[in-house]
Amino acid sequence: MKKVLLLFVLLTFVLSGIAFAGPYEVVDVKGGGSITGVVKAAAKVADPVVKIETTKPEEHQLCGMTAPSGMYEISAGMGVKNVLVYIEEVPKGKALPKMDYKLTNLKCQFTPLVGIAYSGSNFVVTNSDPVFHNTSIGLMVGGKRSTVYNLALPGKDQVITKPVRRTGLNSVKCDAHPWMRAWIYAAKNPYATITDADGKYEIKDLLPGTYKVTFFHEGFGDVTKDVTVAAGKPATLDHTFSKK
Amino acid sequence: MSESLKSGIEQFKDNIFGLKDSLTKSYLRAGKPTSDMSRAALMVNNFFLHIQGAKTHINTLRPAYTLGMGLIAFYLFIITCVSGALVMIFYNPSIEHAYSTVKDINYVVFAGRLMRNVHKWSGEGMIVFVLLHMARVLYTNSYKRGREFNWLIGIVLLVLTFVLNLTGYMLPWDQLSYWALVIVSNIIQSPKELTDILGLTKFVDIGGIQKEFFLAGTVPGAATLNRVYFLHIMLLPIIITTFIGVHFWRIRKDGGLTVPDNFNSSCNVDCGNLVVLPKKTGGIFTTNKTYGLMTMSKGVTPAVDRDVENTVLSWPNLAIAEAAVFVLCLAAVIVYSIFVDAPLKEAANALIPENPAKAPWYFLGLQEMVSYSAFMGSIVIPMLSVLGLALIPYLDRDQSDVGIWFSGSAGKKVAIKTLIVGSVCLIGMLAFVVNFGWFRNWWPSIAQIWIILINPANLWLLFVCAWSIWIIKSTGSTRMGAIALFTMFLVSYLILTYVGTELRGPNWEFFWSKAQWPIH
Amino acid sequence: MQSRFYASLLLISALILLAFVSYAGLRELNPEWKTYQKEYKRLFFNNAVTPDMKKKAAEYTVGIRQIYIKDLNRVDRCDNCHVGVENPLMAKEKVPYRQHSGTYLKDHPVTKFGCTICHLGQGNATNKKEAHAEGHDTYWDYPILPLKHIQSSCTQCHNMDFLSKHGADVIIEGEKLFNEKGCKGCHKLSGNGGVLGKALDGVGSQPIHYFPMRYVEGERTQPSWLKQHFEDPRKVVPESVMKVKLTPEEADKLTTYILSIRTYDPPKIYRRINEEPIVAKDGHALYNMYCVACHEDGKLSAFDENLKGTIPAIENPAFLMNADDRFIEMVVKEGRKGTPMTSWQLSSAGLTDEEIKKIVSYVALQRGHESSKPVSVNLKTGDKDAGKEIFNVRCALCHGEKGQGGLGLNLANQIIKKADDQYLFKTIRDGRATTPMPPFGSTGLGLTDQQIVNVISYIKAF
Amino acid sequence: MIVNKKPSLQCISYILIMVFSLLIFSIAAAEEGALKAPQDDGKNAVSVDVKKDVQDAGNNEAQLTLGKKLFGERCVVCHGASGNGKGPAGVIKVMEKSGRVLEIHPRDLTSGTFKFRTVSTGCLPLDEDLLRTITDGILKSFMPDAKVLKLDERKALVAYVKTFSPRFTAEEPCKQIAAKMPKWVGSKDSIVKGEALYKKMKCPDCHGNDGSGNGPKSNDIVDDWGNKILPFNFRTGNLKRGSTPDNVYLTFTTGLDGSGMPSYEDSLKDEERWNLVSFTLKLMNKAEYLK
Repeated sequence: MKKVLLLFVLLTFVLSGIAFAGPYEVVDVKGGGSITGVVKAAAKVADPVVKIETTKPEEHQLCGMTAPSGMYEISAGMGVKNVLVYIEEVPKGKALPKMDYKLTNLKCQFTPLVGIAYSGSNFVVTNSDPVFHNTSIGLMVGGKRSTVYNLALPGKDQVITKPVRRTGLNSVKCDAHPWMRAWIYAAKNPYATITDADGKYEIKDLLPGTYKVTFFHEGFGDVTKDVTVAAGKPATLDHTFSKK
Repeated sequence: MSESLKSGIEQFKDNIFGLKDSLTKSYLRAGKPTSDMSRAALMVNNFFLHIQGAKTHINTLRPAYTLGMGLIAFYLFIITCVSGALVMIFYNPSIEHAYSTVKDINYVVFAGRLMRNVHKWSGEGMIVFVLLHMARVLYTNSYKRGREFNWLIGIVLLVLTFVLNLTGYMLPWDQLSYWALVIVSNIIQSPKELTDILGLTKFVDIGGIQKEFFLAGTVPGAATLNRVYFLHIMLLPIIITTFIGVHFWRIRKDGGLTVPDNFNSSCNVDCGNLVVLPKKTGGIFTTNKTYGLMTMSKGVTPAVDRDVENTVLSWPNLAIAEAAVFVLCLAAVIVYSIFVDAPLKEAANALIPENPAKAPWYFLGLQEMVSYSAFMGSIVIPMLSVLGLALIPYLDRDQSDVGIWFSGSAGKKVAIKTLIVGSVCLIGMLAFVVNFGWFRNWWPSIAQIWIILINPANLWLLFVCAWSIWIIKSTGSTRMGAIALFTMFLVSYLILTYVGTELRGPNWEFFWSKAQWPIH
Repeated sequence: MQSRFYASLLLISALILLAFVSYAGLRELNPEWKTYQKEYKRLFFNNAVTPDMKKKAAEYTVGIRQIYIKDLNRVDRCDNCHVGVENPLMAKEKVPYRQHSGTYLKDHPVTKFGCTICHLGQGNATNKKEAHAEGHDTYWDYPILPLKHIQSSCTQCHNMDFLSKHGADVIIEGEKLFNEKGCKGCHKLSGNGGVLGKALDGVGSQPIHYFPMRYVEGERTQPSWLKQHFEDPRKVVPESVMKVKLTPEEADKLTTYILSIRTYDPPKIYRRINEEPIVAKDGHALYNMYCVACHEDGKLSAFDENLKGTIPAIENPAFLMNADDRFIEMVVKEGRKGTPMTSWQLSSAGLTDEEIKKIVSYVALQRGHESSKPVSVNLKTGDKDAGKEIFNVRCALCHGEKGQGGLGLNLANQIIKKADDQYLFKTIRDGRATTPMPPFGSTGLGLTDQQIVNVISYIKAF
Repeated sequence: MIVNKKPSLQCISYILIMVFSLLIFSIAAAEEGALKAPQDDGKNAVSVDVKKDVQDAGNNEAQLTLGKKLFGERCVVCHGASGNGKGPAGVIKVMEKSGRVLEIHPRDLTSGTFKFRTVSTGCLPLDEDLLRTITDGILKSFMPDAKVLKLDERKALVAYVKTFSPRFTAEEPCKQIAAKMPKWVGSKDSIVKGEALYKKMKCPDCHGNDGSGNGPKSNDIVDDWGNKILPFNFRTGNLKRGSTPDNVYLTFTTGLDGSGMPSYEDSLKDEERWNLVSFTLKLMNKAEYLK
């Protein structure tokens, strides 16, 4: 009997450690440190082409036969664009921005492909296509997907607003168009960003301390690194992805 | 000399030119109908016309009175006979060829399809008009004062009309014929239901014997077709013709069509366009026939039989009326036949039952009752109905108000009341049976005898009887009872036939329309 | 002077009568076929080149004609409209003036064969609608056969051997499909085959009303019924449990073959059927003929929604490892009562013992070399009541409380009673790999050997 | 004794007429009754008290032990000991009537994603939702009903099932969506409107024009676990959660989380969803709900 309880408590603890760790406390951050860096790729990877496989001719008309996936956008200096860089657990820090996350279904693609939504704000999902889309946002927990919202957007210019409730890395898909994909990091703290076209990123206003920074790229995968931030100073943390 | 010259070639020439007159004269024994005398003689001397009087009562000529129903029924019979003879020339009554010869009549015989349609529709029209004729006779109270027996003959003619139609239905040997034959033979067999219960079947199987007699075997086959053919073209026509003759003869002998006792000729006003009033030219008598010497004296004389004043010469009054009805009838049948084909389905196939297998439409009221109990629905209730109808003149001996529609307003009220009560109760009962079923659905193992004794058809019959008796009791008039009984009969026949024809589908289940039938 | 009412009634009726009788007469004088014959005569004359031909064309008379074939008891009046079938000059005209295609009429002269023996339709009729008998209001049992199925008529007089040499490819492929898709697994034909479906003898010469046409789309004819039935059995017969997977082309071919299964025999002088040598079929062919419709390749264990039960994967190595040939043969011979598996022995489905042996050895080909270790099972120690308790909690969910089956197989069965104890024990203990049957033994869900024995003694008592 | 005054036949016949009209009326009434009966059925499985009970029960140790025992006996076969849906029975394959093979993966209880809920998309199912599923089973999926178990035992199972996903402790329960069926659902007018919506909402993309689940997208759909799934075939008439109008409505409103069926709570008004219910009831040929 005790074993059961123990198991239960343990399970709760471990699993919640992954996705539902302690609350975030908002404090006034003055003279905090920052983390900057460049995410690079070890080698050039060709951007795969998405085949638009549909039996409905009107969808081909709208979206074409193929589309660039935009998965591997690697600059001349090997910088990787669209890498999510975030610190999962920050006990204290500045206030979260009030900024709705706008996700648009456009020409059978999600725009933007990668982005950050903040807890306490909303997802604003729009369908700009005259075809049916359903936007299914699913939280990735331990490699498994768990639906957060599965929203139907059957008509053009339909907009649905939903609060960001569960935090973590979300995969977005559309059941009607299996090639459609997007990634959203639903953050419970403001310390998350995306790399720019040269692979550079910066996370500002961190209280001094040691943080676990996660780099996530849909093609290369994810990696978590430790970094220590001192007050008022930028810490550097680079990462080079190599294709497995 | 000159006479002898003339009696040669010239006489022959005269004879040739005089052929028209001499033929007319020899044909019309009394010469051309130029005077009242010769007009009367024309009627009396003609074989076909002599069954009618030289003079006809004005009432007989009022279309609103007879509606020409009996006459139409008779004409339809004539048309059926003539078209039947034409169709018969090409028809071959064997199961190998019956169907294909009917197809040939349709496809390659000149006007064959039309003839077959005329035959079919005039035959079925007979049923309608015989029933309507019967209704007219009943509602105008015309089965009295010596006409009682003619009513019985009429009932026989009704039954013969049904049987004649039924036998004709079998002849094309298509699916309709075959499965109607099966149904009818099962109906005929239905006394078995009772003998089974009484345990008598092994001793005397009345139903089985009847069925074998009808089918000339145990299943419909070549012998059945021969038998039915013989009935249809020989036996039944001869019998029906005989009875029609007797029927007409009795009309004449029983004093012609009924006339209201207080018939008041207002012909100058409202039937001037119906008859040709005799022109009085000369003579010592006035147009009003009187008897005795009073006519010689001045002043008003009593009219002895006022009816005599109300008669007109049959020629041309009656003759033209009859001719008009005949041509109208023929035209109607032909027009109908041009546009509506007589049904002909697939060749008979004993392995593919029609579902629902239905008897001809005029028996579907019976089939509806058969679906409750075969024995009651097919034997007892039809017998009792025919018996009840036949006995009407003998149970209603009230001799007043003859020749008046519904015997006046009281009868009209009874008829309408019966119509409403009858329709509502019958439809209600059918709705009950359709929705809730009957004993067999409630107690699946119940003995069949209970269903034979207590089933919707029996209850309905009891209700009809009770209603008629109650009418007799409440109005104090047997005539009203007769009206109630007959109205109930008509209502039942109509509603049951409608339900059986339109609302019953496969397995005799209830459907609002054919579109809802589960298969085909 | 006459009475006005009746006189005018007489006059009007007489006029109506006259008008309609003339109308009817005119209609009778100008039937549909006359226009075709007149047009034919014109075309014939135009196409004729030699004066001889011209003369012939000019001599052609318009009039009703028919082909009467005494031996076949048929009257065909098709040539009233299809006037040019035997005239080579009409080869390029439109139907119905066109000459008959191919050289068929050389071997099958119209005067001896007529038309409807091959083409079906109503030979008696003299108008297109009723002659072609399409549409249910024409009331003819055999509507005209669509040309894509025309080969189905050849088998009346020719055998398959002859037809395969003379290019009747459609029907040959249809027969092949019939044998390979396992049709006989459910349908009997000439005495052997399963009993789940209707017997197919004479199905090709059944009248329209033999087939329930309510849900058939388009023309309600036998070929449409068959084809739509092959494409989606449930659409045509909602309660059907038939399993079939055919492409539309295959469905057409199979329809042609099924239509050729007729009972109508033309007289002997017409028939060119020689006895075909009976080729003994091997196990694989027999499996395709009788088993494949349900068991498919024998690898998939799936609950079948049509048959309302799981079709066991008989080629599953996990099954073959435990089941010996004797057991499989017994199941094939006796069938499994209460399931769609029928008894296949001679007395019911008509297979000889030899054929059954062949099928069993074909099935057994998939058996691996290793066989499971024997275990000793003593049923006498089994406690039925204890078994029942376990069964109701652990097994009844799939096998049904009375063993009637569901996701799991039916256990209330003679076969289970007769089955080897070891076979049952191993099945319960080790489960059946690749099927939902889990291992219940100590390595799996934790039943002890004794508990398994208890369960076996319970299920043997169903 | 009434000897002199017999009841008149007129009276009897009037009574007869009245009896018949009453009968006809009662037929109509009986049909009305048949319409309402199933709705009551759906509710009585979980009464309001039970709901409260289940929530109050909390993490009672005895209850969890009982739940584990029952889970071990009845559920482990499919859902696995760790609740990840990978039990020894594995994937259940079903050959549909159309010949398509449908793979049924037992639910992975660890992700906290459940299809049959009475709460909005993304929300955790309420205890009564889980209890209903356990009690009634899921049609066509081989998830059996557990009516043989006592209510306490079933509640214990609910409590135990909830331990597999941390979400149940981490998240607040959402507000329950009540299905209040308007009277006009099933009327001809509503069906016509529903049919237009069915087209407008692009339902045929997956479910096909005739509702037989063979729309152009029907082969591309995967669930949260990456398993291929098939859209519902309305023609079979059997919705997995039970084909009452309320359940159809809830499916439209809540979506089936984890599967491809999205929530229409935000894209359609309440009234429109009920119109769509009317039309789908017709597709499912549920004559008893149609007017």
